[in-house]
Amino acid sequence: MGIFDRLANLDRRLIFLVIGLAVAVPIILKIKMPIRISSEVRSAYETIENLPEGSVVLASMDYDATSAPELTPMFRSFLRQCFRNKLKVVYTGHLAIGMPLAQFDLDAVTEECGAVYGVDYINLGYRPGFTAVMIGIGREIRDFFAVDYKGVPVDSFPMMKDIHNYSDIALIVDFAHGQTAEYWIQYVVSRFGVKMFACVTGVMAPTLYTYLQSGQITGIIGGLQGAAEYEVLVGQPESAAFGMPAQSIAHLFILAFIVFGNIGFFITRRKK
Amino acid sequence: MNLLGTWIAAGLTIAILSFLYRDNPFYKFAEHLFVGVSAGYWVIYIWAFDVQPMLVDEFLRQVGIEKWLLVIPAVFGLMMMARWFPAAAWVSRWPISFTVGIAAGLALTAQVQGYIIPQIQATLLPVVSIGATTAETVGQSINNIVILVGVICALLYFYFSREHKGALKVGSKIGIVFLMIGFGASFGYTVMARISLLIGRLTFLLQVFGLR
Amino acid sequence: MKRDIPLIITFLTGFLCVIAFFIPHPPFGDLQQRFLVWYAIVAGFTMILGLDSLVKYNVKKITQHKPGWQYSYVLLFGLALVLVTGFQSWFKYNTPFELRSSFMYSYIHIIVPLQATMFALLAFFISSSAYRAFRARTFEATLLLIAAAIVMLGRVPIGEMISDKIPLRSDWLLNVPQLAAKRGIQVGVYLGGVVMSLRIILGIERTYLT
Amino acid sequence: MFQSIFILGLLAQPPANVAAFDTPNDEGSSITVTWEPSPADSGNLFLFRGYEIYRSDTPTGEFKCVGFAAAGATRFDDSNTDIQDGQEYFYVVRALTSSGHEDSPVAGPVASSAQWFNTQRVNVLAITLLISALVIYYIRRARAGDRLFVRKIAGLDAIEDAVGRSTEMGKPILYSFGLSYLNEVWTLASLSILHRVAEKCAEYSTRLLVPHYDPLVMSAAQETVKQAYAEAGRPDLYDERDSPFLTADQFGYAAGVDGMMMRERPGAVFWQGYFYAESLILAETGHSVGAIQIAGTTSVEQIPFFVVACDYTLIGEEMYAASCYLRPDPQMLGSLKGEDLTKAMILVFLAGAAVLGTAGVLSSHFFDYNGLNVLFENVVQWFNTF
Repeated sequence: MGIFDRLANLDRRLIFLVIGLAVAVPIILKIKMPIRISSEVRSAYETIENLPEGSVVLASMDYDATSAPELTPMFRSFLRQCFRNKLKVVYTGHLAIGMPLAQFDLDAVTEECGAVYGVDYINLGYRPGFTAVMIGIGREIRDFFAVDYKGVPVDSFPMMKDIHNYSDIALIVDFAHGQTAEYWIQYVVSRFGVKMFACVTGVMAPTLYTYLQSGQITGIIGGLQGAAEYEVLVGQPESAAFGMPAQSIAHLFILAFIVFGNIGFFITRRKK
Repeated sequence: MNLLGTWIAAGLTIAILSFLYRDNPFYKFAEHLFVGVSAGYWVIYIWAFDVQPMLVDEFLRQVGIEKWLLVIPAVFGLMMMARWFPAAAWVSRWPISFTVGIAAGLALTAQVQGYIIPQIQATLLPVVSIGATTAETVGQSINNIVILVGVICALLYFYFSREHKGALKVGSKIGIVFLMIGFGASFGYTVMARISLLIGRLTFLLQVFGLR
Repeated sequence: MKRDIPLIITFLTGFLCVIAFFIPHPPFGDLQQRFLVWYAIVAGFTMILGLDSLVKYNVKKITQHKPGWQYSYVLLFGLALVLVTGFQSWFKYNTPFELRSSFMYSYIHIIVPLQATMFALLAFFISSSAYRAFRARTFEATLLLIAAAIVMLGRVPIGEMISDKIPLRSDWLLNVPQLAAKRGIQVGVYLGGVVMSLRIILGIERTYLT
Repeated sequence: MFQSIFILGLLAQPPANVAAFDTPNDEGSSITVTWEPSPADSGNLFLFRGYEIYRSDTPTGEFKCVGFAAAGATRFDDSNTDIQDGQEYFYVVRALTSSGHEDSPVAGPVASSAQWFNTQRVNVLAITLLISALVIYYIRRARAGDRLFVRKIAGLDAIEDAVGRSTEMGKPILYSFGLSYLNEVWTLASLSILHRVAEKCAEYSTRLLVPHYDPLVMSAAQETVKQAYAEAGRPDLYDERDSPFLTADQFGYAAGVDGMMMRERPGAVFWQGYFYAESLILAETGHSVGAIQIAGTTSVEQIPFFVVACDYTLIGEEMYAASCYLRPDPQMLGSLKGEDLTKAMILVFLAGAAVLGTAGVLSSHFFDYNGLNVLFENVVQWFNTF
């Protein structure tokens, strides 16, 4: 087996090792790189900036630990932006297993911003059957969420007094690692005419461009790059911004592997 | 206590990563633990956020007819267990029909209103779009043409009830070109997402070992 | 009778949801809302079916000493552990989701790292599949490769360091041809979905009743 | 600055042109109030707090506050539960300024009512009816004996091959629905494909493993396999425990299926259903055990990974067509034909609209004629969903 054959058929475990190192080394060395703000992130950011004080934002947590590295920084930046602009946040979710995870960030950021439970934000918890819940809130949120995540009646909280359905909600922000962003758009944005933007993983983002172009959503914050941009816009760069160098270097290595693979492939094919 | 938890987490992280080398007892242990634990978690969750608040609590809270109407979904739910008894298995079709019917009814209009109509609307584009500068005019016109051709040809590829010959063949070939570019772009975008996850995990591990 | 009643149920519930969409007048909206609540309740009962199957499968593995039966103990142990801590925390704090509870402890130190690491495996798998599959074998494969390479560079800071054209090209690829392809596929998929829903409501599609 | 506050304080005026009307396209018990912003509503939240909306049964009676609208708002939907359809109400909008408040004149009387048709959804109705009509028409034609054609779909012919090769190697088959639920349309398409795979497995006496994520899909799949085995004359082969529920957690499921593949070493793997990120974990592991892989999914995000890692992929709608192709009964073929015709109409419509739009742009640019532009705009507007 010649060198080019070998280049065309590398053991995948070698690739695994190199990628592992390509990510780990920049993290250990704390390399830094500049961040460019894209228009879809900026317009998402501005959607919140343009909301009048006191508006209600519905945040839907539709991710779990698996996509936390991408979505947690977005969620934290989102909360900071909302509380800074004196908006009210109603927090619910459609992914049972992820809800408590976001709770940590919620607790941390609300403490940092001095937001008060039941006045500035509320956690309604989870109900199964997401399309039913989404459409149901269009009539009366209490039909599904009569109590908050700890079982306390929502009517005992001052901020819920005027919140009944989507006409009381100025904006929906979905933090999604799956299909839910599209469900929100199809079942709620179109039907009830609420504004929305989506914070999604890098996988989901490309699909959402169709909704952005058609004007159904006002912005996309996609993947770790989007999260880093959002952190920079909100003015508190954290984990996303610090992760980008590792990201860049890993991409370069993957490209290098593709190039090697093709060189090996072409040369061995010519020999045959 | 937290230190123990952190080391459990680090140990499980490494056990799963070991799968990259090959299947081994550590991975098998972590895998089986994962399946069991997540199933248990799911049960608690469904109970805490569904059955308890929507059925049990509501039943205790409501009065009159509203209270007794709640018996219907409960009975429907229990009917699903009928498949344990072959003679009565057919009863389990009722709740299934109910859920399938609701979902089909909601999906029918939601897909028309939520996707088909707005996406057709967004594809209603003039071939020429006049901008402020010549460069803008050319740029926008090209974009419009590419979107139109792309959507039309991709749809042609999904035309099933006719043999792909002649114009249909050319159209669907162009459609495939668009599909491939689209898949490539998605793949490239996703690489980013995947590496991000590894960054998150490795940052955790390196923190545990004091390297960051 | 065994077949007709389920078909009638499907037709009535499906048709009601369609009607309620177009007719705001009572009683359709109320009825649909009630059905949606019922639906959520019925969905909750599936957990009994799932638990039953999982436990049966593993108990059988253990009793018959199938290969790897020892690990079924691990699985059942994990399941029992979470159920016990869950109900114990519930009893103690009135909710299992109190962050100090033993249930949340197991969530944070077992489930979270397992999920996150399983997902992180993707970083490795995507690299190896990119290496293996992205060969310029045919014209179509070459397009796939080039588009992927441009977007991979365009989405990270280093792409801009190489050339400031790269992010622009990558954005164009995502916003124009990528969008067109996705829209083409999706319009087809959703049309198919509409027609399938129609077949279900009309009782033509009945695979779910086998 | 002080001067402007002074002036605003003096000029603080109530909201103008307050109008109250029955909220359109709703189920009653709701009245919409609109107004023009108070001149004091300048966007400065220290100077202007917002609007309070008051309602009463009589124009001079006691008004009670029914809601608050933030500064900048010009509309409020009063849908409090105490509104009775048919009963007349009167409204006042109060502007809350830095120096106090200013009330608008009384608006009304107004009564709420429920509507029989949501006029905003005419377009949805029209398109839904169009699709339904075409589908039903072709189903009837097919029933009446018209022969309808379905083009070959590459991945489907591979099913038989894959099962055959797996049998030769003495290996089982693995089939997964991914993270599908029973009430989703692709799951039903996948059930048809499973039926075919199960038939082939029964024919070759090959073991079929179907691990599950959703208990309801599990029940339906078990029944499907059982039925297919019975139809193939091999009911004895069926074992319920070959299609177990694993867990309803995405990666718990992926870990479980990966483990199953590593230990059972299937010769062919079918990924048919809805998949999320786990698609590539599954497909790469499937590749590493050397299985032939046939994927099919409507989740556009995951199609690229299947295309890259599997031998065959049913892309999007091909999966629906597959269920018609595998069960070529007239009703299925008829509905497929109806679907295709809808597609053709969309294509023709898009092309026509492009011509109209272009003519509109050119005629207004070169000849200052705007008629075509307006027509095109109207066509586009017809598709508004809100």
